Amino acid sequence: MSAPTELFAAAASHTSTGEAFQFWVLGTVAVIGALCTILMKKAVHSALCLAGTMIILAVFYLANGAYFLGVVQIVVYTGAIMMLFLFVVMLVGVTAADSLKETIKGQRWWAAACGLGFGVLLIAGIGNASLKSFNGLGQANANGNVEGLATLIFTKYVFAFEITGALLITSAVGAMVLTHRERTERAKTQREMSEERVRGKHLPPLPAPGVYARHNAVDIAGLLPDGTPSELTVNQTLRARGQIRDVSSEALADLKALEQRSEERLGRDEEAVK
Amino acid sequence: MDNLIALLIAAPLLGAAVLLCGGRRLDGIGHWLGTLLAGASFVLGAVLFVDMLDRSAGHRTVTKHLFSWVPVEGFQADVGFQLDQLSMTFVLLITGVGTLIHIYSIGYMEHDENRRRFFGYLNLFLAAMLLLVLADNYLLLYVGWEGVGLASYLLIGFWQHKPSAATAAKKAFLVNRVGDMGLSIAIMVMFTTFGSFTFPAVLGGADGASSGRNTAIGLMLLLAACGKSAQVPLQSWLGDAMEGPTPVSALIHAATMVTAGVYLITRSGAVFNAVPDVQTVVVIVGGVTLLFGAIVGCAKDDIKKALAGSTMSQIGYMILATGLGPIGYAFAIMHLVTHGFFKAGLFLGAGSVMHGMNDEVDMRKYGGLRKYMPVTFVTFGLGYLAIIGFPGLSGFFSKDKIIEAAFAKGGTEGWILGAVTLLGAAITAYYMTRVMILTFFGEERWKHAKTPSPDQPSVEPAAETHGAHDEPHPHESPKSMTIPMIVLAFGSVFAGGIFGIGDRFVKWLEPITSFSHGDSPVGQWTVTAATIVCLLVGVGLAIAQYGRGPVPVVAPRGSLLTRAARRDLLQDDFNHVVLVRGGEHLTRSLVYLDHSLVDGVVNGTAASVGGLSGRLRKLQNGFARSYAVSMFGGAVVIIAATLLMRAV
Amino acid sequence: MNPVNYLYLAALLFTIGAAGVLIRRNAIVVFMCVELMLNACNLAFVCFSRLHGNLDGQVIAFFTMVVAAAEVVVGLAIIVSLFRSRHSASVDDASLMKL
Amino acid sequence: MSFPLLTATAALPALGAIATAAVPAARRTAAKWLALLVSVATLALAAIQLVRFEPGGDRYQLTESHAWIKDFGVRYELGVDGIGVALIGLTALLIPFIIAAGWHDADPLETNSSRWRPTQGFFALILAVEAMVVLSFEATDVFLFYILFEAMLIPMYFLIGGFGDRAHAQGDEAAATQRSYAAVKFLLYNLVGGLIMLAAVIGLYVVAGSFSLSEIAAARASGSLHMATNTERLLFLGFFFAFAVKAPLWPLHTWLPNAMGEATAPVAVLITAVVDKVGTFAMLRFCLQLFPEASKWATPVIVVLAVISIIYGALLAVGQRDIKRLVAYASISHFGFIIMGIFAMTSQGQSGATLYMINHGISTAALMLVAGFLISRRGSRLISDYGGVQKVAPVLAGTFLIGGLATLSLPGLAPFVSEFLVLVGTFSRYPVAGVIATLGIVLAALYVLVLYQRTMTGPVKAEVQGMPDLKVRELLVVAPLIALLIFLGVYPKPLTDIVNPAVRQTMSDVQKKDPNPVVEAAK
Repeated sequence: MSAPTELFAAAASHTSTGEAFQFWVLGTVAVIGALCTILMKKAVHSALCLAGTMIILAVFYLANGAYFLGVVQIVVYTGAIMMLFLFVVMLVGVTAADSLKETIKGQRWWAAACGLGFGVLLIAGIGNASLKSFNGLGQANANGNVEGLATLIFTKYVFAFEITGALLITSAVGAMVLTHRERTERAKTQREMSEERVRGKHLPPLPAPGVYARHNAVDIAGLLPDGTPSELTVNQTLRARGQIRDVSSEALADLKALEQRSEERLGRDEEAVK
Repeated sequence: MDNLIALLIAAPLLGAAVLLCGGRRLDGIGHWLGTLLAGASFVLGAVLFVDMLDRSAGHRTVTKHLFSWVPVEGFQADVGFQLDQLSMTFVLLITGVGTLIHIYSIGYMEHDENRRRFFGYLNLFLAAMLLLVLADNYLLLYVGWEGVGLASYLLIGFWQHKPSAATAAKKAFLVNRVGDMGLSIAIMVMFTTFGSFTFPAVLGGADGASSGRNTAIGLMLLLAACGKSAQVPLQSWLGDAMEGPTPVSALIHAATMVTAGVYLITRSGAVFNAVPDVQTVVVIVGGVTLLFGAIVGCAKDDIKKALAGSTMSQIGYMILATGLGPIGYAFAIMHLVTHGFFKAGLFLGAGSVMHGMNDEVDMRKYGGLRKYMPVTFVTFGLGYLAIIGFPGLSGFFSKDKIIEAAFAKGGTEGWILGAVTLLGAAITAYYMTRVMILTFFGEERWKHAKTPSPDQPSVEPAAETHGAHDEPHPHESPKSMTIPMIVLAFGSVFAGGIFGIGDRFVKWLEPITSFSHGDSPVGQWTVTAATIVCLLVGVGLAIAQYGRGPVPVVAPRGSLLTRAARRDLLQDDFNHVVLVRGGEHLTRSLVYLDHSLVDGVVNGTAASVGGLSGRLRKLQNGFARSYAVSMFGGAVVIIAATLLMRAV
Repeated sequence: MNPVNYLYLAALLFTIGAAGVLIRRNAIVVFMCVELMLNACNLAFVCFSRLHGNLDGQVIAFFTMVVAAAEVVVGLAIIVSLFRSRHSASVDDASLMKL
Repeated sequence: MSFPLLTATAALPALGAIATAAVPAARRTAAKWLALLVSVATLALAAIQLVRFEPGGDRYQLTESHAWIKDFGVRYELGVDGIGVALIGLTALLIPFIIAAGWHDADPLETNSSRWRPTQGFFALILAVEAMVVLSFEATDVFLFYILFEAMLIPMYFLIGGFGDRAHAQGDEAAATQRSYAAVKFLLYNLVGGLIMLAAVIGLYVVAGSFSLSEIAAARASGSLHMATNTERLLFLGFFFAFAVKAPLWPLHTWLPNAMGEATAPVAVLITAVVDKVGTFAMLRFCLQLFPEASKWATPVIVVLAVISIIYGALLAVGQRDIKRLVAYASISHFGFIIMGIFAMTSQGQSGATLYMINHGISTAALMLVAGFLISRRGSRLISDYGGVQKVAPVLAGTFLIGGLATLSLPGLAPFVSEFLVLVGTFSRYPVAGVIATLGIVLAALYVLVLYQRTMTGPVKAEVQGMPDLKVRELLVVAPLIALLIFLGVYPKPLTDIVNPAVRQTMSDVQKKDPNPVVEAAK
């Protein structure tokens, strides 16, 4: 945190060295985090990198005298929103890695060109503006940052604030409407379910997944005696997601190779013994 | 008194309005009403005439300003009338002959179910014609000018169910419109030259205007006169106009409307006097038409078309006379009046003959009718003698004067013109004698002709059929038809004498047209003698050709000239090939071009825009990320632009 | 150091986020990139607040966070329902807007 | 504040349109009567305007002015000069006749389809067009005018595309295709024109900083607003293009025959007699007032185009086989006269052009409406399908002939006065153009008389036999128009008195004087 003298200065042109140090170190990390966000193949990794960047931003908020926002950033953004992201990622499939190969012709080049141009323009614009000195928040934060914000929010920005409330409610309702699925039939009672179970095809528990001991993963179907995989052995959710690993040919081939190798080794061993 | 002038026009106009809007309930009295109003107009004219005679020669002109018609900055058109000696002459001729023909039509159109409409049109014609001669400015004259054209159109096409009549009406109107174009251009030139188009402004200012402008005005007025008066090269409509009912031919296409061109040139005399070159053109047009009409008249077998040729030729005389300048105007008008009498009489006679002959118009199927139609024969005969210029009858006085004036032109021109007019007189005598012989003398060829000839398709109007078609029963016409004929015959006989003896007519008109005695290289009596000789030669030739032997019912092939003359000297063929055919090709190709080229260019633009948008559509590939790129790119461009603007 | 550097950082992060939106196909990641852009803006606002010496910038940043929260809720809901119907979270698969 | 008469004149038909559209489906006749009543009431308001207008008074009278879009200086500014008030009178006059003539044109074909309400829509659209046209004649704010100029395309589009000739097999697929083609063509042509005009309107705002006609004109006159020559020319062209499409001037005319051919006769009248007049009116009001220098610069070319329009339109009319298309091409020829008169830059030409707009409206209405009655009887638009109608329906033929004679500018009927004024006005400045245009009167006679001859005269065709003559309703539509044609032909002074001062103003705007007569000048 900067020294009180600086905070109260009417106009200053430099921050403390500590803040500068902090900026350069954490800023670098933030940029790397941002880059990782867009370059990681897996959504989970992206989310984690983003969360890191956000925490760093929270630190920067604090450094800039926005104490309330800094805390909110951590609590609301990193704590709530990013977790929501992670939740959805889980729902969609954690392990699914995206292909980063571009499919739309010229998209990447255009994106690069626009991004580069945009960045250059922004930076040029900022550089062009004469922002040699700054006022600092000493006076504004004199009665405490939160109180200052509260005064503004509930006086000058009260309408915007109210409208944001309406927006939040609307979005909550909207999210419910979007994800809600209308039930078209009555929920089954436990009795009906058990009866169904008894009268259905599979009275015993469903077969477990996996073939042989080394392949007991949940996403690999178990093999029937004739060597074909059984869909029943895999969880419904995975089946719906299409995340079943096909073992029929691959696994069998592996198996064959394994047996062959072990035989060879055994044979060699026998030879050696001999 | 001058309020009567407006009333003069209002009477027939009222008749036209009542008769045309009145509907069927006026059918019973329509013809009486029409005739009454025409008569009223004549009475008013006569009252005005008497009033005019009371005043001295210099103060006879009466003007009446009615109301301001089109007042626009710098352009002042009024409805106003000018009644002077020239207009007076016309008023009396128009209303007089007009009333007679109204009476005649009562009988002639008796069986036509649309008689009321016919009288409405006749009244409309009278009103328009009176407006033409009474107007005190050219624009109002133009209204009358087109008004008579309309009336003529309606009356020629009165039997509209006959395609030939409808076509003839359209043709008449169109050819007239070409002339009207001339008149309207003339008025425009007048306006730009004099800033006005009233008679005083134009005629008084003509001396001060450049000869180029006077020439333009003169030539355009001549074009107008050619259209209305059926002069070469716009004469082709008059022959076809005979499709109309005969009273119409008598009134409009012989006595009054077709002479409007003569009126126009006489009225605009000051302009023509200022440019002798244009006068020469006028003379040439008159001379050519004179011979043209006469030759055509010789070859036609249709009695009305022969008379139409004659009309053309006689108007040629008048136009020629007007082209001679002040020396000729009075004689032109005098011939116009006498011609009005005898030609109307001749047409009415022809109508009477047709009335008695089941509407047969081919003279080759007449013959020997003098026994059956004595009144018609006598009146027609008097008209005949008048037109050929038989000494003592009206045609003699007027035509002889014109021939004299032609000689008086002087020099080579004078001799040529004199020769042409004399030749015309001879031919006139020839073809009129031919008409006379074929119709009233010789054997009764109609007794053999049971069916209408093939070249006259039998689409006779139902209303005009009197009895069975197979055998005509020539008979004299009813009183309502013969009385007008008799009156006109009186006119044909005596009018010339009344006008000509003592130069009464010339003096009467002198304040308007001025008059100059020319120096004729040949003596007055020599000319008269030469005229009579020519006349006798023409009559003799005709008698020699038609009077001695039987006349074939089917026309012989004839010489080349005869065949050409039958076809109006190929003028129609020329028109057909050049104007009609060419026009058809032009419009057809334009219709095609409009569709393919003009529309095509626009459609082509549309198609190329379509192609471009088709290509642009590929940008809309549906991938949200592509759209995001374009948005982002747009943002970049906007920021760049903003920064640039700042920098600048 | 001048606090303007924060602005440079914000610009950089924003650009990275924007590029991510354009490059990635996974809707969730795209969404994260949008969040990154919003955060970059917030950083800029906070910095402006400091430069100008008043709290308005922070208020705006606060509102941005609220809006971002609302947006995330709705957006993730859309992704979930999209995933349910198409078994995919790729934005390219939802290209029904073309003819 | 005095009663806003101008707003009322436009608002009444607008409200009437809404009310008509709201009439329940079953009360079709009530909707018709309501529309007729509203249009007659509008006519009364227009008549009050004419009475309260003082010819010798201010240039714009009965003005109203309210702020509208403050940020761009757009105002709701109304005012009429002599030309505007006369054209409002024409519009208000014609609409009742159009409504009465189209009385049965939009009856639904199946009586049982109770939910479909074409009748209400038809009459509501006509009233909507009236409201917009009237307001566009009143607008003295360029932006307001532009909006109306464009907005009137929408109801017109539906009128053309939605309602064809009943007799022409409404259910026919091919006819429907033709109709929608015509409607789209109409819309596209005019939209392109409007688009270019929009660019010019914006450009004008950038240059002048105001949309108010009177402000800009005053600034130009006082010299405080100077436009670079090229700027003025470009802006002029932008405005002129839009008006030339609407007017329509050769070679931008091709939408008119399609639109008039496919629309019902009353709608065709609405197009050519009312809506197209906005184009020529706007040339007088906006092109000449806002860009006098550029107008003078463009005059020779425009006069040449106008002469081409005259001759070309007439020649194509001669070649048509379809009655309505023939009238459309005749209208193109007449619009050539109007434009020529406007740009001849003489008092006679401009007075004539203004009178021509009114007279052409009445005469085309008379001819086209009678043609519509004829077509509805036989169910064909082809000239060759008729013949001998005069024999069976003499009144119809008579009114048709009078309409035709008015079209060919017969003296004694109203169009003659205006046509002659235009010709004289043009001739005094451009003699060659004047003479060539005079050829147009011969061609006009040709196409009118050929049309009359082929349809009305000759032997009665079998299909025409038993064709009923005009009914009372139809006669009531045509007779007043004919009476008006005759009255204005004989006594046009009331009109010229109103128009002359406005023309004088326009002439002083463009700083042109009439050429002096040669002889007087010599003296």
